[in-house]
Amino acid sequence: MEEERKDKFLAPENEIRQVAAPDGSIIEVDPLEDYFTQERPKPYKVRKGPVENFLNWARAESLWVLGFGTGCGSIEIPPLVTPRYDMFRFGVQMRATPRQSNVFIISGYLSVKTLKRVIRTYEQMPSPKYVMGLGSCTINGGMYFDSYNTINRLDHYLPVDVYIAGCMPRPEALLAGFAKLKELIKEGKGHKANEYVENFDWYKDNQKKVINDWNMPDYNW
Amino acid sequence: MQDTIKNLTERFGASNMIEKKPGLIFITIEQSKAISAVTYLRDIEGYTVLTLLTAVDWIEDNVFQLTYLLNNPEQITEIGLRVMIDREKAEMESAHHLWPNVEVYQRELKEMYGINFPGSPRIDENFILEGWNDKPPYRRDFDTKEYAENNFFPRPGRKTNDPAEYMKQKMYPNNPSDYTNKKYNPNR
Amino acid sequence: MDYSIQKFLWTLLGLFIVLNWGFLMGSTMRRIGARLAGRVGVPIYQPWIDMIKMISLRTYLSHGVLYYIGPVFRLVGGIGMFLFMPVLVGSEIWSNYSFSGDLILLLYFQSFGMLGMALGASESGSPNATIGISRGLAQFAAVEVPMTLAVIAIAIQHHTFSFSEILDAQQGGFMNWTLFTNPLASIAGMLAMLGAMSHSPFNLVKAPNEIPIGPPTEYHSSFLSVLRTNSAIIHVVEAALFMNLFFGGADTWFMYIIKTFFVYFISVFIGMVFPRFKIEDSVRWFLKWPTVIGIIAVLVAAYWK
Amino acid sequence: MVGPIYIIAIALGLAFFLGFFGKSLKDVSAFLMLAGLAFMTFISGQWLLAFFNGSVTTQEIFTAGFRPPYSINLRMGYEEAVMTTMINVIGFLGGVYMFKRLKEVGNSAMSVFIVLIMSLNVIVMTRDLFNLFVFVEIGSIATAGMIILEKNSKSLQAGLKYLMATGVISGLLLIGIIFAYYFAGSLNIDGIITAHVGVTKAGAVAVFLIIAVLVLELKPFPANGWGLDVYQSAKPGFGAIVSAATATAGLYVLYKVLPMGGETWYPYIVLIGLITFVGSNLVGTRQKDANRLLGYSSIGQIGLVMTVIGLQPILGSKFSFIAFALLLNHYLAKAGLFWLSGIIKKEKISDWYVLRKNKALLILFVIFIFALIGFPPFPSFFGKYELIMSLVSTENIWIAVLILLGSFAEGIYMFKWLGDVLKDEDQTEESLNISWNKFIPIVIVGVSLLAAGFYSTPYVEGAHYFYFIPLGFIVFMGLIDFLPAYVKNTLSIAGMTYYSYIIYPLVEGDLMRTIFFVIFMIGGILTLIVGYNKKGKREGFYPVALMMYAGLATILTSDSMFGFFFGWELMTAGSYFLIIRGKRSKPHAYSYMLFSVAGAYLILLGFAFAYTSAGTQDLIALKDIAVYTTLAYTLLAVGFMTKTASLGLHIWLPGAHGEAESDVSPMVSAILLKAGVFGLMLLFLYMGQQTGETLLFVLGWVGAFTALVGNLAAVFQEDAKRLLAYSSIGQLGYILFAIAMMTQLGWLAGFTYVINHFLFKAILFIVVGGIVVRTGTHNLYQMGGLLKKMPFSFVAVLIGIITLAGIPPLSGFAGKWLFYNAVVLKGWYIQGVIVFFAGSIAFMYAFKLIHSIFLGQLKDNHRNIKELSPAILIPAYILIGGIIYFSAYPQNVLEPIGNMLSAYFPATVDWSGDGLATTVLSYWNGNAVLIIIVTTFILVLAYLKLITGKTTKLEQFNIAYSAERPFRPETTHVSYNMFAGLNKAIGFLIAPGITRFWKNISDMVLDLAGFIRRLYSGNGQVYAVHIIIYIVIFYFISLG
Repeated sequence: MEEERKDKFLAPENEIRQVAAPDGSIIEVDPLEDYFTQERPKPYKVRKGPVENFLNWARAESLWVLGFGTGCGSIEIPPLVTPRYDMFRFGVQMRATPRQSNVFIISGYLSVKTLKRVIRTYEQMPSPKYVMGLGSCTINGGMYFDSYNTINRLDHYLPVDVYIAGCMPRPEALLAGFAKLKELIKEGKGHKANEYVENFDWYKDNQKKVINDWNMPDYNW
Repeated sequence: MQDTIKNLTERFGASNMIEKKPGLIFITIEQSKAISAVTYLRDIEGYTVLTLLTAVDWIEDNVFQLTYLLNNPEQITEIGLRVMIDREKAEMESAHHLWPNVEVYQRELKEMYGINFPGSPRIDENFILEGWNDKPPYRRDFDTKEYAENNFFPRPGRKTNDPAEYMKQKMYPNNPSDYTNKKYNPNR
Repeated sequence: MDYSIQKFLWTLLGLFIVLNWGFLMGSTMRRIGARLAGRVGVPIYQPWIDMIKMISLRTYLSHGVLYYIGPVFRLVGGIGMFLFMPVLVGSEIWSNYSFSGDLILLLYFQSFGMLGMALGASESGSPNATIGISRGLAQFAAVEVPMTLAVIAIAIQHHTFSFSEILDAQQGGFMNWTLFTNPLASIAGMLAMLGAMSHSPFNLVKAPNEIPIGPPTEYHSSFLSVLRTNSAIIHVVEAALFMNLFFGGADTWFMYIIKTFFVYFISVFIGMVFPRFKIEDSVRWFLKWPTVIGIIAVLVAAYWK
Repeated sequence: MVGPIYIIAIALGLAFFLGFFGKSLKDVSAFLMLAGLAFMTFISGQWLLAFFNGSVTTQEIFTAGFRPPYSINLRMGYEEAVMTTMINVIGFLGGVYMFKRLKEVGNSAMSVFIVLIMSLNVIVMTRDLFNLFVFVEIGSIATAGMIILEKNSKSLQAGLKYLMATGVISGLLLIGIIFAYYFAGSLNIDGIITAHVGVTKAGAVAVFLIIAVLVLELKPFPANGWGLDVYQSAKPGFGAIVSAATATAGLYVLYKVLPMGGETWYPYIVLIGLITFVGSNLVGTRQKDANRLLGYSSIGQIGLVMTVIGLQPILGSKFSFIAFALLLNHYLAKAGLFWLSGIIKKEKISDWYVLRKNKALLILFVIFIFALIGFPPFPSFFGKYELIMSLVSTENIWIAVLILLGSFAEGIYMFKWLGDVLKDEDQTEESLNISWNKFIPIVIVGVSLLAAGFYSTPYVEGAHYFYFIPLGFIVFMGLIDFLPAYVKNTLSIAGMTYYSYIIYPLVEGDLMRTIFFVIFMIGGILTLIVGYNKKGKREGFYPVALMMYAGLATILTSDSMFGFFFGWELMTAGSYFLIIRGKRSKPHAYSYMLFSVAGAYLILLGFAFAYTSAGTQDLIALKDIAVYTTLAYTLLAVGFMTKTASLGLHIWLPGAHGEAESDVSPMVSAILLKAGVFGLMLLFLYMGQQTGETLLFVLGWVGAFTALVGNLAAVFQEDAKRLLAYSSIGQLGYILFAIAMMTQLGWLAGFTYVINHFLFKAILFIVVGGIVVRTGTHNLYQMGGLLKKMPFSFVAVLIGIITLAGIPPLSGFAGKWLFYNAVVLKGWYIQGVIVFFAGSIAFMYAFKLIHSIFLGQLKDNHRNIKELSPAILIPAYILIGGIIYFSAYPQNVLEPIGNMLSAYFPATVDWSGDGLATTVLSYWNGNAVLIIIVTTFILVLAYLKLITGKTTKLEQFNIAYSAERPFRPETTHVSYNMFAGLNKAIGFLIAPGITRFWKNISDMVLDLAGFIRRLYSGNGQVYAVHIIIYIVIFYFISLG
């Protein structure tokens, strides 16, 4: 933490500041410490058995997708709610807030700047949660493989459940991706969120390697 | 238009006029006289709109070329003022007092080329990059591929093809010479 | 069996039916909406799955005590509205706890859940929640005007605030419904219902895409499941309220389901057709036409009394 | 017994001998002068005492051994004894006060001074017209001499103008005397009276001239520019003599001479007096110079006494008390104020804040001001009360109205002055130098005022020494003001508890009074407990707080109109001081006082109407007002509504309550406002449904709109306490509406609101006031997130707002339920809907309040804030106990009230044993609702607990924020302009139209005053012309 403090990228509003309380005493406020929970995430217990199978089925049949388009692929998501594709039949719905979403579609290239927001949002979603990488950009960088500003491999930063290849994959491919994801969840393999927590340090190292302007707690609850 | 060019040439020592098409002229001007020329164009000649401010990295000549593209809405004519500035000492007078939007262009140039505009508001703030820690990325001596490979965990096994060769093989796998045949390829 | 225990169990059964009917009605409406758009729509059992899914989530975050009990307030508000209103006409076992209060109690009890929800959502500190609440309260205040006018017109007409008496007066053929005996009050009341149901065009409170989901923006997993439970109940109960006031109530569960469905359908249908109002337009709208109609209704009722 | 002639002898002798004393013997001569004055006082005083004991009868003193009309005769009767004593006392005290100054100026000044006092004595005593003329001349010259002795250009000018004016006047007097002698053949006043000179046309001219001149001597408005200059430029010490002694003598002469003309002249004197009183006070409203302002006030007061003299035939037996009380009041208060002015030595009234450096002087100043405006317990209060009562009962309503108008105008500048003194920024370091010889006279007049008030009691019907018991305790609290706050707090609580115990038997049988007793007294004690929170001495707080409670108790316990009015004014005074203690309260306390004074005058008029028809001072008289029925009830209703801050009369409230100290706000909001409600309830009960049908209908609408506007304004407030203050306006609107319905249900609803508003508004103001102190800001948007720091306060506020919003199961709903029933049964549908709309709006500001303070984002500087102290929380939680009890067992409270009300209205609500309330329309079981909701709540909470695993505690920035992080708490807390949408839609309803209306009225008054003031050009000749014109106009009106 201390090293970060000396970091030249620390935002002014996150600097430690001294404030005069109404009674005249001076309070020291460290925004990153005081305003954010410092707790580290813990993996949840993965149970086995018919009850859990039933719950897995429910989790699979009710996929709530966060409405967050990260790249050009986000234009492929709106057709899903049109009559032609109609993802609602498969129990897939859109939500506007990460607190209520389970599926995060990384739709295409991911710039470093967006990656930071993606990490924050991902960490705010409740577990079990799933990540779908859309398009070749999330797999190996795609046509932006040599860009100074977009990451190459999504799975170094977030645990990815399903990749959908293509540049861009069409909405049908997305539906296929949902089907694959459902399959995985029903098989009891939908606990990548735990992987993220278990390999937390590795993920954080990777993330912090590209995000110099970190300015947030290690885990965004 | 011609009078304007004449005036620019006479008063500000502009040179090297290029007429791209009727109503679009590029002209080069010395760094020290650039801002006064821009002011002159805005206030006297009616070039009241700054269409854009951009830069080109002429690494071979060791200069940056700044282009102030000005538009005259009355005459529907445009003048591009080119200013060559030293690449080593990349600094230019700020023009934010003339148009408020110049401030944004200048922040972009500062971030992407490292050209400084002392006195321009918020010049040191991030423009689109957050926490950039390297050479300004639009400078031609910045190797973006190397940077990406060092930072972004390239996935191994990636292949690169020359598009021309690749297409030749894909489209005319039997007779590659067809590629040069006018009959099949009107471009040739 | 002791009477009070018996009463409790019957009420619990009624609540169970209403909850499931609420879920079913919700998904049916979504399917109807989907058909309007040329889609298939969600499976009919989707609300139950969503419910199980939410409970099966494994992250529980809390912003504080009030955040925790906010959904409880909300659900108590919904259940309370169910408890204080008789379900079926003239039925003792299905009268719930309506002996402890009448229409007035119900009108004010609406606020109970709203207040709890508002407090809980506000404690999360999310500005979106508070923006949603402030809009919701403004709209609620405006909706109350035609609603109150309609209720007063009915009270003048039947000379009572008691549900059972209002219902009794409407028995004996559909021509005795308030809808036909007091059409102006019914129009004012039904227009108010559009606001009370918070469907488009009056859904600026939740306004997804603008202030993500509004008040419940921070709620998730089990907390959200409680809120969902409430919204299933409250949609039925609100529909039942308007059914009792204007459509003669229901004497069997079958009629109850049919009538609440249609009442609810009206608001959904209008929501399908009209886009969202801004909050100031919404407030103005409620204080304009529905209020004028309501005032005329009251005057007419007072004249005929 | 020393004969009164010795007064003249001693004075003349001294004046003569002092001339021989050289400068070296100044001290001796000064002491001789004092001794002379003292002896003069002694002579008149012993006569007074003798008359008081009844041991002597009126004495005529004849000079030169002849009887009149052949010689001059002096008379020493009871009246003369009083007047001369007053003159001599003020002369002596003035001598003491000016001791050093007179010594500096020299023996001549002393001679002039003593001659002046002597001449005034003779003016009072003489019964001979020519002698009167001579001594009037001597007095004028002596006055001019005293002015000119100041030896600066201003006083020289003033003296010259004075001489010019008095020259013109005495010339006319001489002509009048010659005429009178010609027609009556006598110079003796009694002779002229018996000769009935005024009957003939020419004789009337003689009488006219004499009376006109004597009136002019009293400086009637507007021909009094010269007099004002005297007040302004004379030394304040001498101003006191002119204002107190000269005026006393002049008024007495007028009184003495008036019978010469017979009955016909009295109305003219009334007219002149009224014009002077109203006009002078009106012009005074623009005045900024302290001495000149006192001049205006003096002239006004003299005009008032002149009016009373003119009213002598009307007032009959009450004349002497009223005239004497008003004269004495003016005499003491004005002397005191002039002397204070001499100590302060500041011209501008806005510079008088230096008075605060000396607490004793400040208290004296306050006494003088309140005495002048006519607050209890000063003689003018008794005098004015009797005057108005008598005037109205003799059908002289317009005179009463004008007198009240003039008094109000006087209040305008007096309270402005008082506000400046109490609250203006202290800009100077200099301290007050007070020498004892200046201090003691002021103390004497101050104490005399109090004593005079006390001894006025037996002369007024309905007044009782009982009312002075709490005042005694207040004086005691004032004397121990140096003790620390907690000691005084304990003493106050003990005193109030004991007093409550004493007066409880008086209210015991009457349920309505008992309810208000609980609100006033128990509420008062609870709010006093909050005072333990304050550190230091809290100087001046306890006397005024107790004064307010004493007033409230008096209102509650009195059966007579006088007692009610006494308590009302006492409460107003106390609450004024409480309110003005706030940091930025000056303008708000000022407008509060003006509205209160105006309201009180309306109430007084209403009482007077009641007295007229019933002929008794008992409050029962309100029952059947036979004359001007509607007008009387309207006046009373509007008067009480100034306290309940109904729409149109509400503009004082937000500032007054919002800016008051943290524990004063609950006192004035939760408790004081109920006094107005109590008044209205009394009024309505006495008035009855039939009589006041139209009035009640209008009041119902007023109540509805008050509720709407008050609540709507509260929604858009950013200041926590102002929000609550506007909320009070709204809640009082409900109450007005409810009781205006005049049905049992309406009144039950009204009582429920009264009780609820008392409970929750006290809680909210206590807690929010504490939080405002803790957080150091009034602004809601600067608070936030305090829930985790102050959980107990939060619960208190939560209970408060649930009650406020009328959400079941708490007792607020009881009010709503009764309201619905009442509205539908009464048939006031549309008004009712407006009130219900206001209720939904109340929900909005309730949420805004609790959200902005306790929820949302905690601010940087509040991170270490502590929970409120137990001194604040304990009273709040006691009140919460009240709310919970009322919610759980509404029947226990409402059933007795219903039974009581069924004596007045047909019963419409039934209670079954288990808490079920039934009306023809509706039913409600508060007890059952509470049980059902609590049970459901517990079950649902258990269910949520069951399906929720272990939670992770989040901090304030751990929110889903569109993938960003919040910037700062300040930018993330939604509070400012929270209901922007509503504001756009219906915000125009609360455009400050009413504030603008009152502002325009006050501007108009001030402009009028400024316009009239142009008469005073400052030029001596012009003033002389004024006098001539005045006489001419007077002539044409009276004789032409």
